[in-house]
Amino acid sequence: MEYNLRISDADIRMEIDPHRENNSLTAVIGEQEYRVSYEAVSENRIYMVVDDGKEKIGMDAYVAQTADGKVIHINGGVCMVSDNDDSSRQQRKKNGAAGLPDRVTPPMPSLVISVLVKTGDTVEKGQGVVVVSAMKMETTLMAPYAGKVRSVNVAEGDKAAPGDILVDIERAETYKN
Amino acid sequence: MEYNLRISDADIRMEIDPHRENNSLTAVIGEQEYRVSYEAVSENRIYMVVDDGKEKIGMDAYVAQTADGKVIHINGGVCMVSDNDDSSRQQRKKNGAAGLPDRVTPPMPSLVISVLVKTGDTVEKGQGVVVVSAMKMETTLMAPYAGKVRSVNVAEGDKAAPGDILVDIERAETYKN
Amino acid sequence: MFHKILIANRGEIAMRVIRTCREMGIATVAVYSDADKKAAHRFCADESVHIGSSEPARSYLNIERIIAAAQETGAMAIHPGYGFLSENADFAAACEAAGVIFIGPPSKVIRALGDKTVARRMMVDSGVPVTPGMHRAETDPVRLAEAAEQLGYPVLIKAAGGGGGKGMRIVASSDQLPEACRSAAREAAAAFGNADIYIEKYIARPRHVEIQVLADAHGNVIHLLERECSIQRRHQKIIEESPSTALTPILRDKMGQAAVAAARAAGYVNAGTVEFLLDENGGFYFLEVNTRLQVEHPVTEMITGIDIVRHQIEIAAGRKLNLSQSDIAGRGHAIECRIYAEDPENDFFPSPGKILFLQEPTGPGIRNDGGVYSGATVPLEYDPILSKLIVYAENRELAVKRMRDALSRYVILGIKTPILFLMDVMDSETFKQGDTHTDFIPRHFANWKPTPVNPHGACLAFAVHELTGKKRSEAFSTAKGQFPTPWETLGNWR
Amino acid sequence: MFHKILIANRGEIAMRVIRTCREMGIATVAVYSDADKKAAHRFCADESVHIGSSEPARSYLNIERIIAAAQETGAMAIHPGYGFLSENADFAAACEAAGVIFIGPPSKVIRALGDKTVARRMMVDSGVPVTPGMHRAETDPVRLAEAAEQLGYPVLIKAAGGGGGKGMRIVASSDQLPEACRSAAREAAAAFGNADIYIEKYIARPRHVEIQVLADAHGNVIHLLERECSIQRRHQKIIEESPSTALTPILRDKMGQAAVAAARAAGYVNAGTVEFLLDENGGFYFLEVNTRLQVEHPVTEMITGIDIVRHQIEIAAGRKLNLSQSDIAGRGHAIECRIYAEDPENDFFPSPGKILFLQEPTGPGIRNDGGVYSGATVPLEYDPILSKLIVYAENRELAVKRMRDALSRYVILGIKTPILFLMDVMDSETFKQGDTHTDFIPRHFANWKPTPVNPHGACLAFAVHELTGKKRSEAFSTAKGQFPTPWETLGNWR
Repeated sequence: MEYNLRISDADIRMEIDPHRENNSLTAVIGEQEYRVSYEAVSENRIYMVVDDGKEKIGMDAYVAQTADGKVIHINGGVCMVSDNDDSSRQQRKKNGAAGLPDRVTPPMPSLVISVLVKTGDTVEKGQGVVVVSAMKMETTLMAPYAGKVRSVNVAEGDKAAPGDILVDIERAETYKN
Repeated sequence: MEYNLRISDADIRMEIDPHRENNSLTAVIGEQEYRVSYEAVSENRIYMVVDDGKEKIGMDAYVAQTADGKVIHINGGVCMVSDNDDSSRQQRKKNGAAGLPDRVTPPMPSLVISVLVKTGDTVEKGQGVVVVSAMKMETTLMAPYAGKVRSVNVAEGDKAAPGDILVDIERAETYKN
Repeated sequence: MFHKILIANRGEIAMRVIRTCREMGIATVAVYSDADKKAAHRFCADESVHIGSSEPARSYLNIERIIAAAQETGAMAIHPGYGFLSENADFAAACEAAGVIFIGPPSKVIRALGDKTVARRMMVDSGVPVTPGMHRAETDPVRLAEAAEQLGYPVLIKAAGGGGGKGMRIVASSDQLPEACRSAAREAAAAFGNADIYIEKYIARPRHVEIQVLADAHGNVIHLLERECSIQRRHQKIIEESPSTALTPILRDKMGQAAVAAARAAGYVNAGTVEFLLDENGGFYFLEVNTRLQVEHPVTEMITGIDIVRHQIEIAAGRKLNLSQSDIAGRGHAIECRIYAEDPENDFFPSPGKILFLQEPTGPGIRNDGGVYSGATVPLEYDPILSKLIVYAENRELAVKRMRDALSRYVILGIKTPILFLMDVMDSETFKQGDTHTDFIPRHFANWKPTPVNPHGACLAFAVHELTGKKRSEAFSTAKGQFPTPWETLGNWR
Repeated sequence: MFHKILIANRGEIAMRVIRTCREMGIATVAVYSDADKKAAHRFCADESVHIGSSEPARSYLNIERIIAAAQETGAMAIHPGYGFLSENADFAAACEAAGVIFIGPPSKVIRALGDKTVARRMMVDSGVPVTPGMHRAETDPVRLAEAAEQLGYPVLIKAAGGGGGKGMRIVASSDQLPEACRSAAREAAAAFGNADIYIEKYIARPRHVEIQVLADAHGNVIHLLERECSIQRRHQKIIEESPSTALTPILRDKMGQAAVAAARAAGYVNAGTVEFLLDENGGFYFLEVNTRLQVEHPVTEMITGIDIVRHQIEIAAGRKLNLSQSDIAGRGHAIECRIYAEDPENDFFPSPGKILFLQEPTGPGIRNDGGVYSGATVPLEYDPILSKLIVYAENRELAVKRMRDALSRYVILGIKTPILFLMDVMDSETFKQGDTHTDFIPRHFANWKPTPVNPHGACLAFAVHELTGKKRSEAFSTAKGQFPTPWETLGNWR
């Protein structure tokens, strides 16, 4: 069977042939072939012996399933591995991609401490527009690009969640047109 | 709802009235009434605040389900609590009660090291009849009562499991009749 | 001795204090907010009292409610931990008024030392060197600007009401000053209920070295050597150790004596910490006295073998210190790493959420003061510390290696933590050489990114987890949708 | 230094050794039998090699297979742990012959000291006091009976081939001697591959006090103070501590010097332990030398701050000891409790099985050297040790309290353990007073039964677990059978 996985920013194609009867599988990733024998130690832990043809390495891996994929801790390192073929995840990712990068939104649920701009203001890229506080730490959210403030959607003391657009900015390029 | 529970050698009747909507229940055990609020912390852990009308005590309890009931670790102590109304458990208990107490059987899977008696021997209560070894420790199994050896069912080097009757002894009282 | 103590805190420090109380045979009362109904500290106390909603002001900072909880449960004393009300003189005074023992210094000592400008004047008077700067808090922007000009930029804005990096701002030039002052004052007000700020000369590349002191009510004051706490992010310590690589025996002695003198000058009672900045020439400057148990106290416990919390409780109960300065000797080397729910790739921004899986390292020389469990949720409302990992070894080199290995065995899935970052610090030559200054992270680890793990290993683990996890295999069949046959036979068909 | 070490053991001690190797940057190879496919020690090594079926003789005692595994994986050295092949001179000799470093003394030293009768003669020659008894092993029942008569009953049968209580029998009268000799010889043969036994005078109410020594290959020998190991069940230690309550500084010094003299007399190299019996008048008698790492070594590590395994590896690599006797000082007090899968209500009989849930205590002064996990199965075939819980505190009184509390927080569900028994020992006046002799358990804790827990609390926990556990509620509905409606509504109907 085939997997199309994503780790950090890399897409990885993996072909596997499982032999459940003796807790092993063979896998091909890129040009490399692996023979893997494994033990499911507990719900969140698997132990693998990975043979790449040159040596056999023991890998003690801890895995937790999340909505975005599996978080994997392996020999001291941690990464997120997601399945590009998982359609529900792709949908979420698409929605996210459409909304997030060019809006002013907090990275976590926050309290608005002060709003530094008002509708109609011209802002530079990187200029602070809203100060939010979360877990007793203040952070200034900045303008992702130069432009003109189309609307301010929050006031001091409001609660804001990730994805909420606190300040809507019209890109300078668009504005100049 | 009503429970008929068994802890150690005591039978305990408990009436409970659950209020799931706010994680609480009231319980009556004997003459004592309790108000309990609780949190299910994880699959094996619950936290209860138990109010007996005089004081409110926090109880941090760890619970695991076994075939015989629940093993419960509570504030440093451990006990087995079983449900007398659980018919499958009762059946097991009955079978056990019929066979175990007056037979020579090892407490755990063992290897027979030597057999100290033969068919027809007269034995005293407490006399060693079979030596078994388990986990590198030797133990001598003793005659549960005085009597005459009806049959020896194992030989040196055999493996034996709990419940296996290694030596069948006819009770002295019966014999004398 | 007290029969029962209320711990006016949460998380790892509440659990730390409860452990010593249990060993002393003292019953414990935990307090908790709505957000902490399922917090670990609640479960390990003998009793727990709900004290309000999740906002700190309505629960852990609610003085009346906490004192009432002590009185309702018959607790004779309150241990405040660190943070929250631990350095709040009004709270200590309220305890005194209510006849509940506050496990810490007298309220008037907290008040005097808590106002950093008063403390600075007190130290000047007793001959302890302080950094150049304002000796009074100020709100007038004009006067603040004048003071900054006079000291010369860069300057440091500090909160008069408390430490921990809250309300602190480095200001490089005059145009940044007004917004920095406003923001610092707001943060100080939120953290300490006191918006007062003042300005000090900013000392470049200092080390942050502090001395632990213990003082009883009978006039005995000793120090328990130093802690090196230079490595900080968002002005908050993240790695602490003892001994400091920067101290000679002579300097250690001088700083220890200065700390004892400072404690005596303040009429100090209970455990406290005198913080100093140490410049590159061995000059040291009084920074502040932390009138409470410090987050990093385990480092001192590991090298001296002393349980500081036990001594705090005994001192509060009026007992004489059963230690004298000559009983105190450090042995070996200890390092602490703070494990927060935070994202080291994103300026250590807090990363609360649910801990899907937790496995803490154990073994020789390893101590983990934890406050969470597998399945626990790290709430948004509080300082997101999860635990402190502390190691002890025969010397610094071995302690660094031990910490590196313990970190690699610390598994926390579901939220971000600085564990990989801390591993890289332990691996770095600068840290190994003990070259630790307060600019350590921006200087050596700016824009740090984790080294990618073996991606093929991770892919294989993904595959095995799919194969062996029942829930996952179901999810997988649904997602693929084209094979309604049992998963078990799927592998052979492709 | 070695690049890779194979650990010829399992369970907690394999994990203990692996941890130090990891810190030293040495790669590790675990070995495992069929029964140990899912054993914890396998997972924490860099590599693991399957060495045979579950019976020890076909795996952990299979010398050829283990040496082959080292050679196949390129391991330069083998650490034997304790038990299994750790005191097997043939194994050490086979390692020497194969060019693999055995981390322990030379085979000829093991052979000399391993034959307890040879060791006794060696000590007599070098002036170390020994207990009266046979100086040669014997198989002839008549001669054994004669020796016993001559010494006077009670006598002690001991295995010449090894310790740990295996093959040991106290014999009260001559009629019990023949069967006791046969059974001891069989047990000795199974445990050590050597059926030789001998007889000593049985010393009543002794204490068991041992001295840890370290010796390098360059003639340097030091001792790391004593361990008090008197509390035993089935002739095996269960609680160990340091310092011993029975030693004065002068006696400590005398015994330490005797241990160093014994090690020198034997040409000892690496870590070893000289065991003594101490009678009530301060007289001490050589018992044996354990030519390996002891189960209870952490007690010494806690009070001296030294990593004994690291020194073992460095000594095996030919390095000089970087410690001298004057560097060694004990501080505070340490206690170890061995946590076995065993039933304290049934003569501590092994109780293997599946660990349904495990939670180990953590916190200040607590070390847990564990070898299992939640869900692990404790196999029938091996010594059922699960872990060792070790505490450190400023003094003995505080260490006892710390151990008591740590035990109460140690949760192991599914198999029997001595935890409740150990808690009762910590609570007992006799233990608190340090009145610890080898008859401690039969004298003070015969027919011990656990104090029943609060039964109402347990019933309430049962009810809450039923209410909140999905699986249990299903099982419950099935068992009752009369209400096919969803469990959620059941409560209101009764």
